[in-house]
Amino acid sequence: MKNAIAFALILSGLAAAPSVLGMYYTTLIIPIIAYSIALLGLNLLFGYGGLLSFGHAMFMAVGAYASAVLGTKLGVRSFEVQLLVAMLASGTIAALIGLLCLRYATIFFSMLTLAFGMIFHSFLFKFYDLTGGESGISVARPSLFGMNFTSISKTAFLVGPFYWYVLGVFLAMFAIMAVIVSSPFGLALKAARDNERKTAFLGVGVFRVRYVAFVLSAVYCAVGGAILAVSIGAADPEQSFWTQSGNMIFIIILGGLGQLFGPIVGSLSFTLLQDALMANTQYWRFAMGAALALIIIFAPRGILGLITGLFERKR
Amino acid sequence: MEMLLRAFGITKTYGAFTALSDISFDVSKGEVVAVVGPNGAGKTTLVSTLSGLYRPDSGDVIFEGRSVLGLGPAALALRGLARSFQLVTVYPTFTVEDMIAVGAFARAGETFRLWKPACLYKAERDEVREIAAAFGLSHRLSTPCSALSQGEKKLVDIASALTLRPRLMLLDEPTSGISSADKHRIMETLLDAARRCGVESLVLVEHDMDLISRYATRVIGLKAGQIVADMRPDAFFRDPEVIDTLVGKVPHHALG
Amino acid sequence: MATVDLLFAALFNAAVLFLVTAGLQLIFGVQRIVNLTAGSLYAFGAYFGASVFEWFSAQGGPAVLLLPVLIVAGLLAGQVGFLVERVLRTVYGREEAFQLLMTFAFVLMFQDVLRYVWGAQPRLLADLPSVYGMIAIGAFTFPAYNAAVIACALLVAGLLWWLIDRTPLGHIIRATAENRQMAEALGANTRRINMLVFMLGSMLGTVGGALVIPTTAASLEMPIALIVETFAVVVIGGLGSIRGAFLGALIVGLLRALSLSYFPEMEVMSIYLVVVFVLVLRPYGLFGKAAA
Amino acid sequence: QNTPLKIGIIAPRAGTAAYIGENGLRSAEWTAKKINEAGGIAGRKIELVVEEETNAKETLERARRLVLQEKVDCIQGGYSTGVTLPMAPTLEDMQVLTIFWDGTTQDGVKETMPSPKYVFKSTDNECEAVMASLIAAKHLKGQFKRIAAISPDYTYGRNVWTAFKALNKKFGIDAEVVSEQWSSFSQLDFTSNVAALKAAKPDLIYCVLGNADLPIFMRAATSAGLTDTARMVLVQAGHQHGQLKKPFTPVGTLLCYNTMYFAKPNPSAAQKEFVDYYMDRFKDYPHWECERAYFAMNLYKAGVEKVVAAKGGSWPKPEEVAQAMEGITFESFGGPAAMRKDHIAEEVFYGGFGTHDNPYDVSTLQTPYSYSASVLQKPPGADFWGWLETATFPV
Amino acid sequence: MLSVEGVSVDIAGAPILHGVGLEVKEGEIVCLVGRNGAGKTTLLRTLMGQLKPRTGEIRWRGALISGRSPHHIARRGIGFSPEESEVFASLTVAQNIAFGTWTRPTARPAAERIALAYEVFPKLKTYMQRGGAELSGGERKMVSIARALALDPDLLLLDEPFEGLSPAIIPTIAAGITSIRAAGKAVLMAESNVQHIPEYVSRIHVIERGEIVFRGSLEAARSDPGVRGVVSGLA
Ligand SMILES: Nc1ncnc2c1ncn2[C@@H]1O[C@H](COP(=O)(O)OP(=O)(O)OP(=O)(O)O)[C@@H](O)[C@H]1O
Ligand SMILES: Nc1ncnc2c1ncn2[C@@H]1O[C@H](COP(=O)(O)OP(=O)(O)OP(=O)(O)O)[C@@H](O)[C@H]1O
Ligand SMILES: [Mg+2]
Ligand SMILES: [Mg+2]
Repeated sequence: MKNAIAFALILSGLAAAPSVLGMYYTTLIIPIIAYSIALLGLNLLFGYGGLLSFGHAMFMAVGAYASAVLGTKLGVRSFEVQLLVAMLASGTIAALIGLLCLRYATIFFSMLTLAFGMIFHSFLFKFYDLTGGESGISVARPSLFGMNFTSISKTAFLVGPFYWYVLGVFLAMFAIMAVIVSSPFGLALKAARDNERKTAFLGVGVFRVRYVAFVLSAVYCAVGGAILAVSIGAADPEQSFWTQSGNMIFIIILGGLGQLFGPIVGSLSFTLLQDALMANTQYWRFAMGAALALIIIFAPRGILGLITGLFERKR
Repeated sequence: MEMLLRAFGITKTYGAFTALSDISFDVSKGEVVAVVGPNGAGKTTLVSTLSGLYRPDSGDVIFEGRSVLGLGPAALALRGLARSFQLVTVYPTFTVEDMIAVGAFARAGETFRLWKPACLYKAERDEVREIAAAFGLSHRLSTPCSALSQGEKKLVDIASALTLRPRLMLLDEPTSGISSADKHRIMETLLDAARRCGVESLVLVEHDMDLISRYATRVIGLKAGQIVADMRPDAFFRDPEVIDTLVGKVPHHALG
Repeated sequence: MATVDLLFAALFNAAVLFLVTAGLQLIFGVQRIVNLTAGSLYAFGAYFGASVFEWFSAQGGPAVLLLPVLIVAGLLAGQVGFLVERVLRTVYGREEAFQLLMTFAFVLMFQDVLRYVWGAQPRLLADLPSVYGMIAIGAFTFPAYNAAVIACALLVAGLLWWLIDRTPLGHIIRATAENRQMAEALGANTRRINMLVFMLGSMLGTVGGALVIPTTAASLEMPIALIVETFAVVVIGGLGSIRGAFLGALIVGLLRALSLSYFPEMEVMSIYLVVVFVLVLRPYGLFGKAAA
Repeated sequence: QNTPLKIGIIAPRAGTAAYIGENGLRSAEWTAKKINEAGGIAGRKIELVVEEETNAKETLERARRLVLQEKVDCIQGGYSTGVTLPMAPTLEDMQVLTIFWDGTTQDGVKETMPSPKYVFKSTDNECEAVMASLIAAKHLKGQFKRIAAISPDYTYGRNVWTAFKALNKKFGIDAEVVSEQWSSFSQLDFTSNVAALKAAKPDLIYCVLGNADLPIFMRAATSAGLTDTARMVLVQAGHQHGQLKKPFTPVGTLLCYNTMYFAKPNPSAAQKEFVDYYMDRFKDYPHWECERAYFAMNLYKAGVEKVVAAKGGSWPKPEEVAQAMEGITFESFGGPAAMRKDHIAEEVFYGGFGTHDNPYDVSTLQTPYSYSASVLQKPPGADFWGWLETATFPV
Repeated sequence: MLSVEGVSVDIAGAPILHGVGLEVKEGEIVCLVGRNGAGKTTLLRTLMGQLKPRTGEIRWRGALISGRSPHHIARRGIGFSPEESEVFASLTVAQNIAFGTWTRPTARPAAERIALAYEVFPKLKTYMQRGGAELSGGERKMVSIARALALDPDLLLLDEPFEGLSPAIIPTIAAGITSIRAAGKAVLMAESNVQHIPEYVSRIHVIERGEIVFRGSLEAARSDPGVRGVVSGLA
């Protein structure tokens, strides 16, 4: 119930954004939503499953490149098709490397995902005929439900039809994730996080549960990546560099690990924080690092934890 | 009597050290088998081998007519063989209700149902309540496991395994760390709940002779990886030689 | 002769990698913290070493003292580990993810600190390797300085192995890593031990950075670029194992040298492919142990 | 109008490209100060709003902020093609005057916007490499038989190496490729590469390194004796000429300085003033990105003032300025510079053979050769590879 | 030797111990008896400095030790064997046992201290080189107690020392504890299992819901109805 109210609040906030916030902040919200979608997936894996991946930027990049290759190189403009292919491609890659990575749960899993992420990164560099090398590929404006929107400017497209489209996708993906984490599957995933051996003896195929979570998280990341690519207008290899994966984890922690609203709260605060810092100091990295350190020390449950903590204290 | 589990010729080594050598026995329906023996005799190793956690170097374990080797804990649990560990294992972040539910969903084959919230499964929820009630945990359903006392943790631990409706349960020192005042109550609760949940046989590792004499129907004595005794409790306690090698002097109740 | 050249290059490469990785391994092996700042500390050591030696030369210090001056500079630079540890200490009790992230926060901060102090221009020491001249063996020659760095790496490897595997202090350190509370209850001053280890690990990184400055340049991309390569070494060798770092560095160094001359296209990827290969066969690396 | 003109600058400040961004920024600030001292652009002072160039996503957001929040009149900057590529269509779409300092690799420009209206690109990045080939063909023909290459593994490196081989063939130079080294980005240790190169025994090494890796490589190459047997062609020497110290930059190394050579004999007054200022203030030798920033700022100034002079009175619209900028020619640091009708800049490139005969601690050019981009750059609409084959070069 | 006065302890905001008072004198063996969750472990961890008391004082040989860090307390001569043994998995049995000799040098030579530990648990000698992770539950317990002994403490805190130990070995340990006492050392052990309370204890303290409800000798305890209630689970 509380969740439903919070979600309604966030949704109405996002729906009101284009008319309340200026153009600029509205364009900022698209990457925020894109990250939220991707992080819904990563949160499933890391927050609920306890598996810290240091390579998930790779799956966002897969989404971005799927959209770029389809739209720019193959002329498939339909965003629905692009999303579908992105999800399939990412899911397939995850299904393959998941077989290797998921044999371990602790720091070794992190290292393996990092290694695969970097292999993918160097793949993007090497096969420049396909991927455009270090400059990446530009992403053409997609069509939405078969409509082409060529008459309006790119910004108008982004804050107009694309915004609503993305909001719709987010709504759907969020609802699906809300169900997943509260399903028996979500329970089993968390159980495996808390005690792997015990969970196996409760008849749960721990590997399979984690495997499904891994593939799902990759699919979510691909959707986020494809949306992000449209708002940037390009897919570039930097999106798959390990520091990007680090940022993704940063955002989840910032929002609140293993909490359904963590991703949206995290990416909102992260983007706004970074925006404010970048506009005000050239040493914004230092400030971001300091902010991260402070959050880790003083708000281990992230901003959501702070908020709920306030509520609880009031009562 | 119907045979449930048969182990034969089991040898298990850790490197150069042989923890179990050529162990054979079977467990029939309705038995409560106590495994006793000095520390390091191989009791935990035996339980782990029977429950598919370790693979023996030689020998085989047949459960319900099929070999358990290579099956893995999860599949074995679903086939009706459950176990508990020497140290209590609860999920610190779970409520008692959720913890017990994990096994119920697994047994019902619903672990991979991603599209329906867990709270909507009425049958499983009822079952969880029923089992919790059998363990006297009804008032604890929404308590986080981390806030339970040691004894309650033990109960939740075992209750969660019972949702699998196992035919055979292996319990590794179910009462260690439980205060003497609560031991009998817990043991009785446990046996009663197990019977109600359809458990046909129990194998338990135990050091407490008092409990064994009261509840076991059979005693297997293990020493240095070998079975040195396999008899009914009354015979066991009447055999000074066996008692001496396995238990030493039975201590008496200092406050009794 | 060509192969001798190549082999020597690979060894030097491995020595440098080892120095950085050893610090990372020490800290991981003991504190179970994957220290992402290893790269930053390395870069810091390099910048600091360059500045100290420039200052030393400006005071009229003789160039022959290059090696000792750099080592001292590296040791001094390692003191920054003190600061890092003070902050890191606040999350010792928490899950490893938080500790990893804390070091990530430091990576972010270090980037700007380095730029603030040293600016954007890469720093390098001109023509210093030739201070020690060349060693000639038969037809082939190599810089004596590089040989000195290799020797330093070997020395460090030996000392570390001895410290961790053979001394009571090493055992106490390992026990602390595993169960801080219990070690403490047995009289180990774990605060001091954690600090000691972290400082030691940091110093290995900064000394490594300072030692290689005569053969490389300190630059802003150093921290981020290096950490990935370091991870390759660590993963191949096994997390937390000094022996693993040693072997891993050797493998990566050799691999790089070989792929450079035989299939240059695959240079970068070959390293990661080996990483994956090793992990498939030996998940915890060649010398790694499963986390307890 | 008395409000200041807002000019957004986008430049890298961290990581590999930080040094380049720093050069551009310093020059942009100096140029703006100079223009303001002389009365501004058509009477309006300039105010710079600086944003950092990082990855494509963030940089695009920064650019949007400049346009939508800061409401800048013009955006200048941009270094890496990966960033300018998505930026160009976005800014074109937002109808913002944009002048890129850099970021124009062949593969990148091929696909972006055939005829932009508001966006102006820099000279093709490959110009300096074509120049290197021309100088080599002219002065070194016959002196090399075995060539090797070392480059970071990226499009630019592969392109210019391919171009070098193609031009060699075109000029009848028959050289065997004995080794190709593709280093990783920001590689910090080159002993293995040097060893591999040494083993291949080349007599000319075509080196496309340009960041901190260039001096590192050169120092390793020198100390291993590689430079004794092979002549070095440093295509991107201009990136790091301040670090190409004499001990490891042998006389005779072919150095390409891109569009600015700080020690140019008889420099223009502006260059002299700037170089003196720069060397005095920052204790460093300015490089080509300084010229690019200077060029961009003055191009904008010239465009605005041209319309204002023609129209008088009201402040010109961006599209009017854009139109006026097409075809403008003026004196930049390095010499006459122009903006082509197809929005690609034309500047002068410098290169030559190194000498130690100078008052600096770094190598400079014995005889600076200069080439206009009109010679080094494909004509409007042409394909780079096709043009390489058909064009006639002054060799 | 050890005196505890009015100690109250909270865990995570919840009060667990309420004004606990206790004394252990030289050469005494004191047993703390109580049911699960009564607060025995909490009290021992507080004595060890792992938990900080909210109120009250803990004195060791007259000096205030409440609030000091655990390593400090250990070095002053208090050895601890926790409930879950907590044997170091990354060290061998021998290294586990030698641990205290590295952190706390005493007048007694290290070899002698180690030898004493093995004397109490001779079985451990056979797997000195085995890793801590490779032990059975009971073996861990033995290592844990032996390790505390080798610290050469003046007071031993043993949390459920007989848990998981086979009855066969209990007489050996009892003999060991008696010999410790003979050397002038004191023992404070926590027990939840009355069958494990040795005959030779000097005094017992019964703890219930964080409060000491009985202090006295075994004989007195036997006839105390309150104690009998706790023991038989009727309290
Ligand atoms: N992983 C291992 N490697 C080597 N030896 C092991 C390993 N695990 C157990 N052992 C040894 O095998 C023997 C049997 O161990 P096991 O845990 O089965 O004993 P147990 O009968 O359960 O004893 P306890 O009553 O003390 O729990 C012990 O001597 C133990 O040291
Ligand atoms: N981390 C914790 N959070 C909340 N409550 C706790 C925590 N640790 C212990 N408690 C509570 O403190 C009380 C005392 O626990 P303690 O472990 O001291 O009992 P004990 O007497 O040692 O019991 P046992 O015989 O089971 O070991 C128990 O009710 C327990 O639930
Ligand atoms: Mg056992
Ligand atoms: Mg206790």
